[in-house]
Amino acid sequence: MGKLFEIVDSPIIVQDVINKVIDPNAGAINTFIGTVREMTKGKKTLYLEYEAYIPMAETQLGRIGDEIRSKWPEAKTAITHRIGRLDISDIAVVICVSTPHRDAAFKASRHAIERIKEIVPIWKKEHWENGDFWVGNQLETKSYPEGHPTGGESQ
Amino acid sequence: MGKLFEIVDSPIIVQDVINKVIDPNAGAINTFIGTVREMTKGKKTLYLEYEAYIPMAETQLGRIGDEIRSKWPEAKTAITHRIGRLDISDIAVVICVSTPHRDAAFKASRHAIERIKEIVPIWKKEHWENGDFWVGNQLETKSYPEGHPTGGESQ
Amino acid sequence: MIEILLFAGLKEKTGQNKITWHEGSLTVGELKEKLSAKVPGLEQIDYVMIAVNEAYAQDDQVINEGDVVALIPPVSGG
Amino acid sequence: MIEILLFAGLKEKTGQNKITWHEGSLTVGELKEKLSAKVPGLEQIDYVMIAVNEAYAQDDQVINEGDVVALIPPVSGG
Repeated sequence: MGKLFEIVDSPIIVQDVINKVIDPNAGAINTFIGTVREMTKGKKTLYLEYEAYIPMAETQLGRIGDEIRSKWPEAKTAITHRIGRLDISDIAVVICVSTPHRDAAFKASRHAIERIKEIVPIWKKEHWENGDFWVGNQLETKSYPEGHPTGGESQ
Repeated sequence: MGKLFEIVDSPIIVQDVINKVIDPNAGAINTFIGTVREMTKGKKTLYLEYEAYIPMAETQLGRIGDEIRSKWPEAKTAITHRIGRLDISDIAVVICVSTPHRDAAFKASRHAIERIKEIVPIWKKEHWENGDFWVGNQLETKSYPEGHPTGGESQ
Repeated sequence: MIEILLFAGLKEKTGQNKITWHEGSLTVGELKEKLSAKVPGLEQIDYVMIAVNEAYAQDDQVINEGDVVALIPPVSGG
Repeated sequence: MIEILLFAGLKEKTGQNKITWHEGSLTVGELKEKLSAKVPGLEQIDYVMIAVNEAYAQDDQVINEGDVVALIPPVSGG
């Protein structure tokens, strides 16, 4: 089955992640799949490269699972993120949340993807026709005045 | 590949539905999976039976796809609903929506499941330990004073 | 002649999955009244929607020879 | 001795994926100042978070012998 919160370097099988959250008391499973998009603001991506600080990334994914459990105690969450080179339409991340009722599944899944973008040490390098850059880094427009991402960090 | 909007009487393979919406310009796919829950308000479900007015149900699912397209023009939607006898944890419905960015994928997928419960002629019969009933029917608490479900019916 | 399809609880209550109706043209509202009066199991038809040729119909819509009508009790898919 | 791990753009800028630091105990804030002053490519370290033993750390946290520090530039997973 693999771990509930996992960084992998090979293609993600969506069903494998879904299987981790199937539960007789779940009536709803929300799955968010992040894929590699070809065009962004008129620029063509050739491929992406993802890198992670693997042990900490898995810990932080687990923390997101804990956050979800504290808001929706009956939720079961599994998240797999892929690293390495990804081509157009490849799957970068799969989030699955099962809950008894659908509202919580949607909200928890949304919470997970937002938090991944805030607190999980994974980086994406875009390879364009005219070069490459580390997203969220080269531009250096995003800073953390408090020295760490906000929202639940010190809980 | 099958149709984008489909009623089937055999198990649904989630990946088959996802494959219908994969697109090089999609960066996000939201998948909602409705499964058969064992316990509802302390009562134990043994199994469910779904029935559909198949041609109209497929038309109405397609209409939901149209609604999504009119709100989120870049969205691609596929919905498969299963009918017949379903046991605990079996998948009743799979909704997949791909969009360039995640916000629309979440919202469109949520729109789809809400509308399925309003306008698609599919009925669910719950089989409990002490009997069975057609959900939304036996109690007759839900009525349509205007003779039809509201929200986009006359568009 | 019009065909009237029945599903789910209505099929069980009436013991029929199809009623063949031999009256001439009538409106959806008129059909509902007649079904309610004449067909055992359809007495309480107010909560039922009517589809004509696979599209939801209002009470004032006219049903013509050859149309396929369906009685749609409150749906519960998903 | 503390180990300092570098990733992504910081690894490329410095040409290193690990720096071994031989000073005694110091705070996260002090380490950032020293790295910024001494390591080419880390001049602009303000936008970088620091993790100590795989957990985000505040500037006043003390780093001890044997700790594993990581420089975490703004993340972009998902």
